[in-house]
Amino acid sequence: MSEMWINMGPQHPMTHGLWNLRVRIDGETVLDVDPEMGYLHRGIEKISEDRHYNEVITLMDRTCYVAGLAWEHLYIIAAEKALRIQPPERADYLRMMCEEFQRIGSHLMWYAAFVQDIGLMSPFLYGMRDRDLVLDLFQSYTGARMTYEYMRVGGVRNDLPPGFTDQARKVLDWLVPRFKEYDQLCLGSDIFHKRCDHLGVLSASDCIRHGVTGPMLRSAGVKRDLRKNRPYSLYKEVDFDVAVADGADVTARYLVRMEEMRQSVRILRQVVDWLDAHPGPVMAETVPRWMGAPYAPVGREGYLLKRQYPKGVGFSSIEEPHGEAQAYVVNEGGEHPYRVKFRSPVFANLSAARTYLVGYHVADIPPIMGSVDVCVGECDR
Amino acid sequence: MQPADLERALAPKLGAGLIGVEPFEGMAGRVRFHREAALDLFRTVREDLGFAHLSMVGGIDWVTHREVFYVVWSDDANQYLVLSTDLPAEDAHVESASGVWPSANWHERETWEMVDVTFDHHPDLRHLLVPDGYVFHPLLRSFKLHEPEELEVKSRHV
Amino acid sequence: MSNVTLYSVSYLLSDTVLRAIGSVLPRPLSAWITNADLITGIAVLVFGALLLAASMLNTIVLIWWERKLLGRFMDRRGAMHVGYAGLLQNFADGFKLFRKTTVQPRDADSLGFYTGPTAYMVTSMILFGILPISSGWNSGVLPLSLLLALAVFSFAPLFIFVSAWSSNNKYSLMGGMRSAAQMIAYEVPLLLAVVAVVIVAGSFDLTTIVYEQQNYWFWGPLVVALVVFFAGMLAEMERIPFDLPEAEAELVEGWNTEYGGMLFAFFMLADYLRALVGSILVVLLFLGGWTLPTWVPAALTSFPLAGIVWFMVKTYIVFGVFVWIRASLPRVRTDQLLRVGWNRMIPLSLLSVFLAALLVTVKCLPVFGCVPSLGV
Amino acid sequence: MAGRAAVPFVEIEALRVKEFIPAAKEALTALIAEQGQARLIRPVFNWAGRNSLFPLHWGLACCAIEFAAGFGARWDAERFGVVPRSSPRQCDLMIVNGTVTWKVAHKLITLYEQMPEPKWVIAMGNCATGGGPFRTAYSVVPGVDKLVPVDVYIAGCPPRPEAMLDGILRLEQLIRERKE
Repeated sequence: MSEMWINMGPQHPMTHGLWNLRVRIDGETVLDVDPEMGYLHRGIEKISEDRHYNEVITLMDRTCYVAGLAWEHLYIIAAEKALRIQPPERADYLRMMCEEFQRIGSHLMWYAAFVQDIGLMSPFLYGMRDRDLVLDLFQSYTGARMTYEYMRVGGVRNDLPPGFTDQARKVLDWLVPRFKEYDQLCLGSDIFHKRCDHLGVLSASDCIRHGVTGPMLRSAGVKRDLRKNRPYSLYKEVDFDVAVADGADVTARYLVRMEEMRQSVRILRQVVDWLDAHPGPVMAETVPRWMGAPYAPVGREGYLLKRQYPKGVGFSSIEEPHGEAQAYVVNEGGEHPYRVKFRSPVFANLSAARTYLVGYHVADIPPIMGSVDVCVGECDR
Repeated sequence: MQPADLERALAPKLGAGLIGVEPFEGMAGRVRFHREAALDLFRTVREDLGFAHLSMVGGIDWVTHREVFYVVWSDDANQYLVLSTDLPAEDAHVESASGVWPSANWHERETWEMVDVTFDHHPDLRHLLVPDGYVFHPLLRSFKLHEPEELEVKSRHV
Repeated sequence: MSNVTLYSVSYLLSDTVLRAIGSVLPRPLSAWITNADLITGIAVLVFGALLLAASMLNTIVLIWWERKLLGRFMDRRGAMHVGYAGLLQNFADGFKLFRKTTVQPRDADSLGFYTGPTAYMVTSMILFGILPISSGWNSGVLPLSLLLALAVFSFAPLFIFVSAWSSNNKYSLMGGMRSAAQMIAYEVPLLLAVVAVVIVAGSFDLTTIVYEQQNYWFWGPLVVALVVFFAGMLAEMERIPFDLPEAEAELVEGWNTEYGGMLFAFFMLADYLRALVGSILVVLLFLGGWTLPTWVPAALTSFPLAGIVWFMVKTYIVFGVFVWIRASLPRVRTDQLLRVGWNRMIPLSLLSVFLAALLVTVKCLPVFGCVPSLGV
Repeated sequence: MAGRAAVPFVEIEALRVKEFIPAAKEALTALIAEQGQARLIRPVFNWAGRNSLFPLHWGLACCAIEFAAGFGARWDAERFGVVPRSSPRQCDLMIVNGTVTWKVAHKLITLYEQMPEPKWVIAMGNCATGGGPFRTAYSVVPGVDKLVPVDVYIAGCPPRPEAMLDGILRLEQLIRERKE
């Protein structure tokens, strides 16, 4: 067979979203790839300029639909820096809990999608089943399964319902043995190792050259986790390890994500214990009522207090489940942010696609792209 | 690393190209420079100061002028740094950073199509997020979103 | 029971009906219609129709069985709202596909596009006429029925490739190429494993092979051959872990990407027909066909149609193992698959042939008959 | 009745071989239409069509995750015979599960046209129904019904999997009522 271009996408089982991977192949060997993005470009940065600070949170959930709370957290940190507001401690712990549960949820979703890419059918169902338990927890205090709108500038919307922490512990106790089962299903199989070892190798120097972060960078042996390196929120209060592997291949990424879920469970146990012991306010005192109101007031009168805030630029970066996300919020004193710019980890990870795809087989593309964990929503924004 | 340290390290290499280094919350500082010194600055920041990782490139339309900012981090110093330059709105172009940091490639494509800033010597300046042939630059302040009510009225007439 | 066969039933049917018609017709016509040749011909047609109906019904039940079993493996329930426990689900699918428009892509080769699936379906159905299901349900003594079955079985890559090529889709083409390569690679160990069985049984006739297993089932002495045959069948049936031609993750739906409507239904049916045939062959060659060990109480083996019932039970259990594998293993890559095929499977199958020859030469086969756990 | 049914058979002889198949098809269809379609065949096919809806397996945006969850262990849409297929040729149902942008609009139309008749479309979620929170955005199609005909709209942002199943069941009801 001579060389030819094939389009893997936008409707293709490999993509797990809406993007197009153009692949030049010779027989079954990949010669060149060209990711074509933008099929889900919804102009979130532009719409944010037209929205009030708290209204942007609505968009954040939809930016990355598998890690909505992490993106809320990202935006909130930047917005609070831009507006010079300090949230209460309990709110910070609640946000941390949200982010860690979201990390587990996102990684379970990744697991479900990834195993399908290598042809394992039933673990998809297992992953979705266990993810639903995490979503149930979210639902019990935010009211939604996926789009939460839980965090607010200056705190969080509401406190936990009674009995939540016990339920959370129950879910954590259920999850830990499940991780072992997942490992047995994947790592216990020789075929898995045959498929995934030494596949999609992206060395540490290549990662840094191409701006690749998150589990992909850590799978190459670089111990960089913003929660540890530059602790935001209250991550310096909790005790956990950074998951690292040194294969830089698909298996290593699998191991890193699995270990991250275990570490998240470890963090969550500490956070939940803290939340039990320390009741308190979840919204900063200095924030005017409209900022923390569960529903935006009707009409624009409520927004008049904006003038109290000085101009400023807020920058935040957090360790999102997919990697290192950054937000750059410019506050020009108006009721809307002047400019919001997000850095999506998936965007950078995908831009390096040529480096880790060329030279492998067509059949290797799904596992490699699965191990990258593509979330098109946050990539295209 | 403090803004003063940065200024001391950068000033001899860049000379007049460096406007100054401002403090920035949560970062090593914010380096403001003239676009003529862009490539020198990138090289110095990457090779001499060790900021090997470019996180993002973004553009802001300040109506009178446009700003392009680069966020870079260094693993050794465990620090972020913002590089920013102001470009005149009618002639917004700056040297591409993708020769120094390959990761700038897509970010610059996005900035080009969103804020209409041309990056000279960019290897592959195509549309990334909006369809090919799209003539608008959505993140300019002059580009207005339509109001929902407006659209409602329109569709009712259609 | 043993003298009532499927053919005798259909002969009786055709004989009765034709004679009844002949008795009311005027003289010259009645003589012509009760002619022995015509009765035989009609009997053969009835026989074929019965086989066809049985195979179709079996296939559809097999799909249901797979869906339910797969659902249970995946912690869910599978089809359950259409008919009792979802039994009518596949009929609904079939009727729906029958009604759908068949879209022929603009640049497709019309001859291959329609011939491919039809021929694939037909060759898969021929197999059913060859395989004996019980002492009564067979097409008589065919001295080389095993060889015929395997020969027909190996037509498939040709038709798959024809339909993949003619649908003018890159994914189909890649799927077709993979399919051809894979089936040809696994044909060889499959045949060698069968040779081991033939050496032990001393016959190419499937019925004889089953009767040779009266004392001991062949999976005991020929366990290596069974493993090779099973793996080869997995590859021939294109099921996980060897379902590369239809690998959903990279080749959208594999070689049937461009097929919809009835032609797609043909592919689905033929795939499951082949899966059924594969399971039947495993039962026939290694698990004693319709016979049961002698320690089984006579009440369980003497009721009417006991042979067919037990044969089907065995077949469905074997197919259940295929489904189990599908639910728990990842897919391998083409080059790995071919390497395993040529480098591992062929030596193993040669070994099994050697072992079979050794067993026959040193005359230690009856030993297996004395060990209760190995059959009888 | 008999007069209309008997039309094609004589003429078939005269037709060229090339035209035989469509003519025969027409004849058969005419025959079926006359004889038993209304009473026997139509209800059977209607029953079959509504009980085996194969949706197109694709994910546009947020709702795609809930779409996938609907096929997970807790909701298990396969109970109703809903099995996602990756190839549009084998689908009857397109569930538009997310925001449709102008960039993907023509691909969506292509996919819709690749699906064989009869086919249905479900607009899942607010984005597909009317643009949702991105209605004002420059790149978003305000409602997929601007591109393809939609049979059932599901509200929610995103709709829960139950809502998706309810939408599918409502589509089944719709097919039953239309008696197509």
